[in-house]
Amino acid sequence: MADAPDTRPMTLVQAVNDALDVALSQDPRVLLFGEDVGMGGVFRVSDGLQGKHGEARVFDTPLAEAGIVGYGIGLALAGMRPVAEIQFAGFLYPALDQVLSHLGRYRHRTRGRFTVPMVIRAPYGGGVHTPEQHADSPEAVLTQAPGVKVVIPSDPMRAKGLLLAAIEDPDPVFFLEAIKLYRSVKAEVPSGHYTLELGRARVARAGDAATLVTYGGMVEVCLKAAEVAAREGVELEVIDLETLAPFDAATVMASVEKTGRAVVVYEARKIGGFGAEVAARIAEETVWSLQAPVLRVAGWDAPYPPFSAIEHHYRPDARRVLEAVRKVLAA
Amino acid sequence: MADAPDTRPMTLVQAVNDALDVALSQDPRVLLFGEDVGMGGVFRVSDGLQGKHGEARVFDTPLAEAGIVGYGIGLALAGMRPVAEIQFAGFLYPALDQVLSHLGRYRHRTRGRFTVPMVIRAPYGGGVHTPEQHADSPEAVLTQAPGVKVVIPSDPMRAKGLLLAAIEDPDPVFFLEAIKLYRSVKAEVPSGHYTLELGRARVARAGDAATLVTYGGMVEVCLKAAEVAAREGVELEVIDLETLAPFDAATVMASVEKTGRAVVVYEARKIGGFGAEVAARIAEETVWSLQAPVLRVAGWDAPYPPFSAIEHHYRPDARRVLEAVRKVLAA
Amino acid sequence: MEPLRFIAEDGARADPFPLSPEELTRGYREVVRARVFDERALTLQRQGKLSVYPPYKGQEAAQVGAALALDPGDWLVPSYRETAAALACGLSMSQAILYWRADPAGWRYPDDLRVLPFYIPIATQLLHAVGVASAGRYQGEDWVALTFIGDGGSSEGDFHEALNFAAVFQAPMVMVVQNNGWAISVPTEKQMRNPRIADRAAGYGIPGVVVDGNDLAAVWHVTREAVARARAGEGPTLIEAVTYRVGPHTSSDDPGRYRSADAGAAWLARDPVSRLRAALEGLGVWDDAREEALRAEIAEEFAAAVREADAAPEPEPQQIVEQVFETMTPDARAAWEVLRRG
Amino acid sequence: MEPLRFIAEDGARADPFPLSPEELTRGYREVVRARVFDERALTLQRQGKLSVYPPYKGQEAAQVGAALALDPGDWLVPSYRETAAALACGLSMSQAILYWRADPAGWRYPDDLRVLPFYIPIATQLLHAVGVASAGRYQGEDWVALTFIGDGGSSEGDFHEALNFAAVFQAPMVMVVQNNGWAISVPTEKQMRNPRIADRAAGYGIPGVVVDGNDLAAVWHVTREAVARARAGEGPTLIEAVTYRVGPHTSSDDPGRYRSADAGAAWLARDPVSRLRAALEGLGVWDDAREEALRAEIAEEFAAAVREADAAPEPEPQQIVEQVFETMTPDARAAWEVLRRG
Ligand SMILES: Cc1ncc(C[n+]2csc(CCOP(=O)(O)OP(=O)(O)O)c2C)c(N)n1
Ligand SMILES: Cc1ncc(C[n+]2csc(CCOP(=O)(O)OP(=O)(O)O)c2C)c(N)n1
Ligand SMILES: [Mg+2]
Ligand SMILES: [Mg+2]
Repeated sequence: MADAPDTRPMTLVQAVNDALDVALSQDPRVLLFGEDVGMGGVFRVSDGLQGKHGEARVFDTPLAEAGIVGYGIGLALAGMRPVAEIQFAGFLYPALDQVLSHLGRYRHRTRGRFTVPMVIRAPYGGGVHTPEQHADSPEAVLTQAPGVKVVIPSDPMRAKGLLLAAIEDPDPVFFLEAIKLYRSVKAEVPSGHYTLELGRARVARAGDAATLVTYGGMVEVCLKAAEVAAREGVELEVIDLETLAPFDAATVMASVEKTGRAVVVYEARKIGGFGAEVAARIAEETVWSLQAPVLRVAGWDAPYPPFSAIEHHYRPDARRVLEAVRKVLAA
Repeated sequence: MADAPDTRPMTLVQAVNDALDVALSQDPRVLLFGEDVGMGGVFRVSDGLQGKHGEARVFDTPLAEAGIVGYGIGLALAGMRPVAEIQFAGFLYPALDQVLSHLGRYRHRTRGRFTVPMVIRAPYGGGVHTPEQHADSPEAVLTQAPGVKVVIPSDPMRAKGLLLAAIEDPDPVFFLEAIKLYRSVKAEVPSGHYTLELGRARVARAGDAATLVTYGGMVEVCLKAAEVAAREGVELEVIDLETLAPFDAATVMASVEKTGRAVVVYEARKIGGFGAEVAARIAEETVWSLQAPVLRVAGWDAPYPPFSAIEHHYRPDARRVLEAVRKVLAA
Repeated sequence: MEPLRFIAEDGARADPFPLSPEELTRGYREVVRARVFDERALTLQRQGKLSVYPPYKGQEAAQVGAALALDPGDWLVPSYRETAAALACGLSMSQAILYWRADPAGWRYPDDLRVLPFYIPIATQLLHAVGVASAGRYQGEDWVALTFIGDGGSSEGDFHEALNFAAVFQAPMVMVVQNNGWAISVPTEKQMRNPRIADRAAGYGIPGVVVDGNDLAAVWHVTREAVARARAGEGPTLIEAVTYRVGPHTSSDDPGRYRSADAGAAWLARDPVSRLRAALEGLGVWDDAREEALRAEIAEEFAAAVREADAAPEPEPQQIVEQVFETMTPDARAAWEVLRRG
Repeated sequence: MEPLRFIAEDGARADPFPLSPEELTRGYREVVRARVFDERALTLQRQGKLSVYPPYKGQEAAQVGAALALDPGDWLVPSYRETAAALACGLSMSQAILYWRADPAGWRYPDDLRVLPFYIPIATQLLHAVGVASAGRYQGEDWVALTFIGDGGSSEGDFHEALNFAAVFQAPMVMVVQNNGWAISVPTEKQMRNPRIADRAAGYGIPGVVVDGNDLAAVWHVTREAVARARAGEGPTLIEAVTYRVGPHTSSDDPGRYRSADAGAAWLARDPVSRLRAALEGLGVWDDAREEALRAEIAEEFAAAVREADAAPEPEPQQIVEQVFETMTPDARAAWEVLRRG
């Protein structure tokens, strides 16, 4: 994994910045652009990169998300490795035509003649009192685009390695970064170049009582729940999907076969969220191992509320996760 | 249901046309518009309506789907009952920003002050050798918009009643019409005004061996499979969801509790399709009744193929449904 | 096209002048009210009593001037930046405070107010404005819809689609582009090659006007003409109001990261408030006493608004799942129970 | 702006004339080739040997004239209507036949052909063209991207975003709008209030040109100039080619539903093929014998292309799940096995 053993403590923002810096340094085909990216972006993810790599390679675009994605697709078709930023995942909706019509279809429709090795990064999710729509978690829409990978890291070290892998991937990758994690954790991150394999879920914590399947900003929530449970002698296994598409069903099934109980945790609205696919897979592939219903802890049947004072009731927390755990343990 | 007992044999196209005619006749707030709608639309769904109701109420728009939906939202906010047509469901992607950002959020964000009683109709699905993207089935994306109803009729009589209910509904409704069914069936349709309740699944065929959960263009496929199975003495229950959002879980659960076996059938890509939500619900609510894994028969892990000669291998048929049935019966 | 202007930076009035002294006084009142609200709202935000707040300092005349051109019954379709326009159209200060407090009570406007909520997803409001504008015709109403967008937002596809729909349907809509020089950190020159946004009107076959957005008289005048045309069935107008975003993009933004502190210095000379005051003084209808009275009155209005806002009931968790559909779904109902129990 | 024209409807040439007799002859060749392909393709479709086919009769000069202005190494980014342009850029007739047969073999173009596949979702190609155009700069290449769109497609938001991106980044791109009077059944007047699409260029700060799209010399000339500007780093150009869609929208369309049979009658006088032939004859470089030879040669090219296309291997069901990702997912692999077994 690491051909560079030095590490430094970094936030997720810094780790992503570092990954972008490494990618820009080692591959002249890499370009970085989006709204306000030149000055570092609204979260400072691209801080310093325009100064270091020049305005030709790190640049602002006009305020137009379809434009950003469509322009990137064109760059990628003609040999570049574009890395586009959408300022908030809730603002990629204007770009969904480009995503659903082209991003993942190009290799398929041209039978491999043309490909789109492009990365689209976007902060997503709630928990930090952003304005309306800034807290959306639209990953399930993205997983519906065949030919598009969807990656959501849960910590700085993994964010860097996954992002570098995404940029080097021959296919388009959506890379979503939980806003809640941007500065809340600092962790050791290897310097220099390294990649982590896409398409693999990982066991973030081993246990045998029940499996929590989750990703992104909910991993820390699930780990916290697991800690609380452990104090009561209940060892929960936490699976961090990391890559939602292609979905690593095998790792999830292996865990559920072992524990017999599964709770899927995500902060998007429950109905139609990616957790539905996870639960459906469990019902399909490992129903015989189940000793309890497959529960989902997720957003309620409403938009992420634009109402600051009560928004924290929407996003799952350890308490809600533990309630579901208690239910599957009691079953 | 019917305050008008006369019936006439109609195709689905004619039934939708009739519903639109009734709605335009009885409510001056109803407007009908979209690309080529004036001359009757590419499927003749609006044939004759501009002539009868005038160019002010039935009209062409410029070629811009975000425009069509956004314009309709504005009309609805200010007191009208717009019925917009998107020429093919695969072309509503440019409008997804309006759908996901506004269509279903308006009532919520204004706490009921402003509402969007709008209907968006679009033909969807494959099976008739249309060009690329014309055969897409994007219903699962739509079900991810809280506050938006998603209705998919499976026969002419129901199409008319459901469409009239959709137009009279106080909330926005996406109304998808399976292209494959447009002219393939003729059935008796009551004349005049009648509505069918939204939000209710229906038992399209009763049985006890296993439940097929499906909707839209796949209903006839499942009914055909059920007929074949019946010849072998296996009685399948076919649930036609009709309304995907809000999802009538109760009807599905009641059936699965009875049969103990479920196969979910839809023509969208399997991963992330609406059938994932159905299967996940079963795993959550009625897992104890299950005597077999919950299988899904759906599109493969690829875009609907633009390749005419082989496209019929993508869309589920009775043979594939029966294979899955055999599996759940053998379990 | 050069921006139309009726009040020079020193307050000198052009002749002929489009507003009566009473109108100018009324405009000044609203502009000062807007300025005071904005400054105090930013302070409230710093005190943790508002959520994220987008100030509009320097753009008061562009917003108020356009809003005053509306008649009762007309519609306002704003972006997030237009609190000044909304206040001028009748949104109460307490409602505006609750709105920016992100309190559910703030998001339900009074039933008789034809003001849509502030729009977060850029440029999406423009299409709604076209629809709202057209809707009047079918109901025997001659209302006009006024909508706003920024220079940055003019790059979105919705901007184009809205202007084209408005032109094709001859919708009674007026679109004001507040060209304030910046889209967060991106200066206008990097957003477009021809920074004269009004030049785009010709392509759509509609009138395009460029106006000094810091001159209330000019903005009011051109908008009034555009509204009159719209009401007369002569279709939409695109107005570019040239102004400047003096403050941060929002309360979360630090402009020091991307523009020098004196970037706005030139603006000071063009401040819409002081310029208007000078004009009023030139007319002999304004003096320090009147100013003091006005300021006192507005200060009291704001203080009362804060009191009223603070007296609003505590938001309740179950409000999250209310009003998704007219009739609650079983899932929402179940969630409502859970949330209410806490 | 009046459309630029060099060949009158009767074939008379303007003086000065921008093309050499050799160029004009080459252009005629390609135009006739395009016409023959189109007519025979429509026949193939009627025989059930093509899937849905969008004919371009009457628009040959607009497409071929623009395509001929490209150099080797340049890119073509077409909509679904531009088979003529693609043929002129080197797409073989057999590949085009297989493409419109919706046969997988037709969708994989040769590796050295810088032609993107025909675009179905309207206007989406324009943004790709801007990106493709910009990509050359980073690779030390001076390629230009030529893209096409219809009058109808000019209403989409992507049209606006693409022109703005191209202008801001000064991308070496040329956009040709084929204003053929119709978007399926909707006439241009109902799509836009100002039907002179080239007027929109000014708003973006780029050159806009309108040209008689049925005059090969004019289209070739203005595109050649635009390509030269683009290659010299002077940015994009918007060209409006005024033409007419003589046939149905596609093989599935019945224009009798929405326009009178003689709607295209006036067009006959402006037919790009006969007009060009008259010009060549006027130059004394063309006669019946040459015409016959050309027609025979193209007939044989088409016949050979059909033979070649018919000899392509049968598509196999498992191709449905191939090439979704470079590496097959486990799900796709499983589906591949199922489909292969049949
Ligand atoms: C669709 C969308 N994309 C991005 C954003 C994030 N964003 C909010 S304001 C803004 C800049 C807007 O600039 P401008 O239109 O000039 O308006 P101003 O802020 O100057 O009033 C951006 C990029 C958003 N809210 N919506
Ligand atoms: C996004 C999208 N919306 C709708 C369609 C359906 N459609 C195909 S062609 C067409 C009309 C296009 O007209 P125009 O742009 O003038 O091109 P022309 O057909 O005249 O070449 C429409 C509405 C589509 N393919 N893509
Ligand atoms: Mg601005
Ligand atoms: Mg056209």
